[in-house]
Amino acid sequence: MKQSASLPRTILAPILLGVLAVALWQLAVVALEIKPFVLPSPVSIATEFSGSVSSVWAASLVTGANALIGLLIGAVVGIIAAIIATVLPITDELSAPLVAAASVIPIVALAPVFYTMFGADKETARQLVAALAVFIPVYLNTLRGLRQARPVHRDLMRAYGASAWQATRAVTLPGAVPFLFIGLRIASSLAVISALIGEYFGGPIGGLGKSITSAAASSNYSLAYAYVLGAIILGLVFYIVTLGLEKLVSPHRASASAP
Amino acid sequence: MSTESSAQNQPIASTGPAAVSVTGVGKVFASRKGADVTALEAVDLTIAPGEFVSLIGPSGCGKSTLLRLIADLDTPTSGSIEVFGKTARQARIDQAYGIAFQQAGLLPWRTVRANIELPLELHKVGKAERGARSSELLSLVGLADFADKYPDQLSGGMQQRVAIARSLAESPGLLLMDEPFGALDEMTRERMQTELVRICAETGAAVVFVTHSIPEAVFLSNRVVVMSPRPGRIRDVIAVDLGRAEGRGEGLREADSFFEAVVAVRESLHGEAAGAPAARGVDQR
Amino acid sequence: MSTESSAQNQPIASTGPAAVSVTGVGKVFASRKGADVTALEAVDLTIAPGEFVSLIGPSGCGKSTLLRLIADLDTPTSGSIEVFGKTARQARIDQAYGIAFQQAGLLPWRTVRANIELPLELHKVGKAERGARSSELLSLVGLADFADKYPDQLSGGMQQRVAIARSLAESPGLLLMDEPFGALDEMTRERMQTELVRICAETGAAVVFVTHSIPEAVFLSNRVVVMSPRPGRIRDVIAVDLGRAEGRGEGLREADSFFEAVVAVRESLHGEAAGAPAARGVDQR
Amino acid sequence: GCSSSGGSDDSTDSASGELTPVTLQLQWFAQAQFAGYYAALDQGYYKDEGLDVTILEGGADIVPQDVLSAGDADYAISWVPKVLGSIEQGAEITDVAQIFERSATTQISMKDKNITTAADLKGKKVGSWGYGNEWELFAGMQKAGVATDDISLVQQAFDMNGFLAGDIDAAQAMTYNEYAQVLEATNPATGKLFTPDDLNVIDWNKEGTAMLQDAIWADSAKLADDDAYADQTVKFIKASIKGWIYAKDNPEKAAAIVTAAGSTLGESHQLWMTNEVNKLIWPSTSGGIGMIDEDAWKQTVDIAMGTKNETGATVISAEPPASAHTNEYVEKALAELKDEGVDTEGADFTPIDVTLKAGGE
Amino acid sequence: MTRTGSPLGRRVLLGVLGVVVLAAIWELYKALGPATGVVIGDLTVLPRTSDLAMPHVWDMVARLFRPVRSAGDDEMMWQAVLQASFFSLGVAAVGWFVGVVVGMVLAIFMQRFRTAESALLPWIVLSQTVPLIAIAPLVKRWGSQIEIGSFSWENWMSVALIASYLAFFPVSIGALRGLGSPDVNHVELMRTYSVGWWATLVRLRLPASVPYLLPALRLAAANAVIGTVVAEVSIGLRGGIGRMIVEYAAAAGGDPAKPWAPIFGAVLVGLLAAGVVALIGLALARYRRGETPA
Ligand SMILES: Nc1ncnc2c1ncn2[C@@H]1O[C@H](COP(=O)(O)OP(=O)(O)OP(=O)(O)O)[C@@H](O)[C@H]1O
Ligand SMILES: Nc1ncnc2c1ncn2[C@@H]1O[C@H](COP(=O)(O)OP(=O)(O)OP(=O)(O)O)[C@@H](O)[C@H]1O
Ligand SMILES: Cc1ncc(C[n+]2csc(CCO)c2C)c(N)n1
Ligand SMILES: [Mg+2]
Ligand SMILES: [Mg+2]
Repeated sequence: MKQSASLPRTILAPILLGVLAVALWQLAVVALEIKPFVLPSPVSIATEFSGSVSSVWAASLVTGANALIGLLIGAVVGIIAAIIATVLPITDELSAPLVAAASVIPIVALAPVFYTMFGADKETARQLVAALAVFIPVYLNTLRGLRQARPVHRDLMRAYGASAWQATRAVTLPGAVPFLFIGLRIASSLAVISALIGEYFGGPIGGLGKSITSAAASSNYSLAYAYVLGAIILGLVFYIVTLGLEKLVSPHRASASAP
Repeated sequence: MSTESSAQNQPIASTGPAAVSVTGVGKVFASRKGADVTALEAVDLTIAPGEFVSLIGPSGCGKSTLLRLIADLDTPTSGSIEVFGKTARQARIDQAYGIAFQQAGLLPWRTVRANIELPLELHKVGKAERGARSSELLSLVGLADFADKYPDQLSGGMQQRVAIARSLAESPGLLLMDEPFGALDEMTRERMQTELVRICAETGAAVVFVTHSIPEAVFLSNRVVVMSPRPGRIRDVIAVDLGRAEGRGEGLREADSFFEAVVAVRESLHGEAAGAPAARGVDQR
Repeated sequence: MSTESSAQNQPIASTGPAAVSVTGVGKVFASRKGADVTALEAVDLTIAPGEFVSLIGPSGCGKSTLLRLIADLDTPTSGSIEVFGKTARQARIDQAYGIAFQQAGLLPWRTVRANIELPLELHKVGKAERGARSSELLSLVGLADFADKYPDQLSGGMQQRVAIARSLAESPGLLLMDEPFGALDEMTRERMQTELVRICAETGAAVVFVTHSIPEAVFLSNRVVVMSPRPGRIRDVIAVDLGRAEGRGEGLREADSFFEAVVAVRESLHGEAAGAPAARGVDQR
Repeated sequence: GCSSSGGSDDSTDSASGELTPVTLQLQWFAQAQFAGYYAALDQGYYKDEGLDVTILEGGADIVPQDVLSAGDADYAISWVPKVLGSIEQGAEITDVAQIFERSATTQISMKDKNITTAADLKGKKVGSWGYGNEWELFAGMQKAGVATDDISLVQQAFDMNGFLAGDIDAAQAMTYNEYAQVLEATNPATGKLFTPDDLNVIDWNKEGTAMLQDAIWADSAKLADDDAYADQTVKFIKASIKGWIYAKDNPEKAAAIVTAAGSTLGESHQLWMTNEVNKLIWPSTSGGIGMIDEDAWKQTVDIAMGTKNETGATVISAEPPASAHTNEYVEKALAELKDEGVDTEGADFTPIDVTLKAGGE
Repeated sequence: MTRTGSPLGRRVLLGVLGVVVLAAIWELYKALGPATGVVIGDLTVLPRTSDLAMPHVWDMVARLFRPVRSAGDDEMMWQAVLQASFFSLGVAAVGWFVGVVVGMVLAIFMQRFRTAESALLPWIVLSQTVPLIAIAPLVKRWGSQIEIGSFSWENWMSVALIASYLAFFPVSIGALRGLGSPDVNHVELMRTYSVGWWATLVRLRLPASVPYLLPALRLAAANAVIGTVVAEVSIGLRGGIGRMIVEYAAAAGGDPAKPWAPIFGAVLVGLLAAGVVALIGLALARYRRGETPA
């Protein structure tokens, strides 16, 4: 049985690994004389980053806002859709191919369509792209989770003549929470990535995605990676907030080794 | 005390519709590999309101299945079931019964108290009332100190007691209980039995009670239904005349009539088996 | 038949190292909210090889906990445990025991047969041998017809029998059984008891057996350990002298010595409670 | 397998014994913008020079000059302002032939918006692709006194829908591509295709902020140290120029060659692109196709140093090194071509008339 | 509990019905909605209904049955799309497989070592926040350096690698969770058998993780397709759906139905991928006995 990991281990281990990796990277760039336009060194990225903190921050705000709105829309719709699909199985059957389709329409394909539908000068399309990207893992995982309720618990709800909604709230949803959060965890970083790739295909200028491609197009990779670093931090913030939320709302569990 | 034939499965009292009326019920579990299991066959049983009926029979004879059919958790392959004059389905929707499963079936993410309050919560009972009721039930099953623990922090018997409390929460007119006292020690068990009898007397609830303990069945019941092994049928219905619940005290357990009933049930239960050659296996099928 | 004081918890025979030796063991379950539960306190117990010891006591008194400590599934807060002269941990690693939990704990994706064969498979027993052994065990527990079913297709008692079969699969020198016959009907139970006694006699296995049934404890055991409610302690150890397993037959259940032992255990178990004022709750704490 | 190399079906594998393998990295997918190279390949001009050329198509994130400086290609096609930035970042590459003499970048708008000069962009929603394609726009605005804060800048997609839907007032359009895309779309007001009369065009050549576009880039260090590479560069330029001359003289055939090379653009669109690209090259006023006009180079460098984008950055902060461009190789190539009696100035060039069809088909 | 999933016929029928319903909603909205879309304040909440934004369903379908270019001898659009779809599917399948293997290995490694989990997990998450557009050129460049004997790195491998970069993530997260999901009961049983970590993994953790693994595999499939298409655009690989999407976008103004053809192709690829995962789910049915029928 695993004991819950100590704080130093949860914090120190990843940092140590990170420091090690970055050090190796720096060493490789210096030792092998890798040119900056092939792979910039961590030091030059850090320098560039601290030099352009304000523009990275501004870009992160734009992309972050889109990702957040997308995450909220996608998660709420995903959870509701999964519940509806559980309560009214026919909707699940009706929508199965549509959801399967929606889950694989590449952002590349949909972003231009959304820009045309909702305006190329608005953030809406990017938010929708992020929402769609979020919807899928949240919906799929929640749906699977909702189906995991133990037979004895399902019987119990039946015995209480509980309405489908009541059963969902009392038994199925709490049981699905761990699954839901797997979906959300995946979705949180996906929201950032999608909002960012959405910028690739149009919309107002100012986000991280556009900044990365602009810098990269003129081989200013240190700057490009400074923005990438911004994107990484943004994604990490999203992930950590999701994780915190999970710890907050997770129901009590009797599992020997829940991660 | 008398042994009726299964054709005469009539309740002792019959005012208004029967609490449970099972007519010609059969249940076959289909299996993909063709080896279907006939769990129940031609079961007829009528239970009057306020009557306490125990089901007893060898492991796997279909007791739980019958209970689940009455609770409309499964549908019979043949025959029909009525509960308080309604279809089993309607009765379930109308919350005509409380149920305690063979497995405790507590929700792991709810505290002991929240588990007990679950049905009340689902049926929109106010918070204050819920709290009062659950406190009452907690001390009834001797778990007042454990109100805020989670199921995984309880022993097996304690979990079962929580499940019993939960089934009693709404004072239903019909109680369906599947080996509720199976994991309890003798003393706790006897106390729970006494409490159950008292509660039934107070609320006038009918009870269908699955047990493996003959003395328990006799002590608790108006009638003991003895079932035969697969395919499950009713072999005998033994009326126990120990007086209505109010009068039953601990002294009863020492009474002659009690022992007579115990012997009758045991004989019915083991009857055929006693004659049959003892196979290496255990169930006598 | 005699009642020893708990200081004299010596096994009846003492050749070689004891099968189990529990010394001054305590177990406290820490709780975040501060309300720690002391499950066991100062437990001393020695069990000889081949000896059959039953644990009996009120619900929640720590029987399962003690068994889990012996099985090295949890570690004592104080005291030490040895199994066949080794630490509990080493004994577990050396596969010194077989165990049947209070809940069946079958793997839902394995058939009945595959569940029984699990320990054999894990310990690299050949396929043919595994099949032979599981067939033998299946008919022992009366489930030969159900070899290919999945656990969710079995009744509660049938699941429990599968778990028992699984615990016997490797013919271990020590059997730890937590209310294994709890969900079985009287007949199946008695048959299983007889089989268990036979198996122990054949393999010379020591058994630690948790039960709530006093007759069962008396029928099966060399000694019955009576535990007191929380904090769990050993209140009495009652030696039962019904002769070694080989000699025990069904007739024994009717013998006087049998009833005497039953009464002794019951008195020890209910002793204090009888004197105490009956609280509304059930457990007497 | 050459499935991913983008080379057309000519790579004479069997006879490549004496041929020198050469790779050319384009800055986008196969299209008539690169007609000359595909024509040279198709017509065997490269082979005539002893070169076995593989053309690598570009992608959205492929920076041709980086592929070149990383050694994964022998030559690359890219815009001068984009490469200047890379050179400042340490890329050692040289503009050895300035194929496009004129800029094709324009800012187009619907007539009713009345945007005819850079100054009119003030307060408008202005489209741009980014990717280093935006510098002429910024230079024009700067020259006209319009700050980047005065407009709202919108990233343009791969299509012109944002412009057609009215989300973008003035959209960036290459004369050879996006401009045509608009003319291939139906004007909802008339039910017919848009016509040039429906549009206002800001042409950066006329505004004086044009920058040099498609050029052939080579590895500076290898040019200096590796005589074979230097020779090969001359040969490569020579054959490429022949390809472009072929495109000038046979626009329909050139368009067909590009289509055969795997471009799925519509027929009329492809031809339009060929024709418009020809206009950027021909007639050559710099002394022959490929010659780098020093004034145009200087203008490009000046704009690159003096123009700020929306984040306040400039393309480069200092003059590029002298190695950034040279006419040495193109002159040799032109000389050889003149010896062969080839017209490398195309003074007689007359563009054809292309009628665009809906969707470019 | 036996699974009583609805028969295939019914599922297909209802699925088709669902698509028809969507098409009907599309046309209904197109007919009734305002051309400029429903705008509240500055926010377009419902899309525009112009032919440019929302082509008629029948136009999009009809476009599939015309040649790619009306040049006559061109192949039909649906043929071209189908061809591109299968190309992308092949690449995505390789990416999916690599991603699943990597994801599983990572999850198992993290399950085994607590420290590995806390050290690796943040970085795995972090890896997903690195924009594809930043890594695509790197992968292509590094790939092109690889040449071992007769093996030489090809562009499609770069695309597959990028696809696997997106695919491994849901697998590692889902599998990690699933490997930790067995009942305490069962973990303890394994402990009593004192079998090693490996046997516990094979006999208990892997089977128990199936309910978690299936959505992960499906997400991985979706991600692999998305990664393939994005990477095709990013590094300019010819032959697949991604390239087609960008190329056809140029015709969007004059032929609004054309860009939808590769989108349908992408959907087809996705459906095939999801179908394969569903088959895997069917094969693993006995590990999902507790599940309510889907
Ligand atoms: N879901 C199911 N699928 C297939 N067979 C089943 C299912 N549930 C029960 N059975 C079979 O039906 C028979 C009766 O089972 P049931 O649970 O009613 O027995 P029981 O009398 O309650 O036994 P026990 O005393 O052991 O709990 C058994 O043979 C069992 O194998
Ligand atoms: N994981 C745990 N966390 C906290 N408390 C626990 C835990 N497990 C057991 N306990 C407590 O320890 C005490 C003893 O439990 P145990 O399961 O040993 O009882 P038992 O004698 O087996 O009872 P039963 O006969 O009801 O099975 C109980 O009060 C229980 O609440
Ligand atoms: C990622 C990306 N790169 C370039 C362009 C624009 N574009 C397409 S072709 C061309 C000119 C050269 O043909 C330009 C500038 C775009 N829209 N998106
Ligand atoms: Mg049962
Ligand atoms: Mg216990």
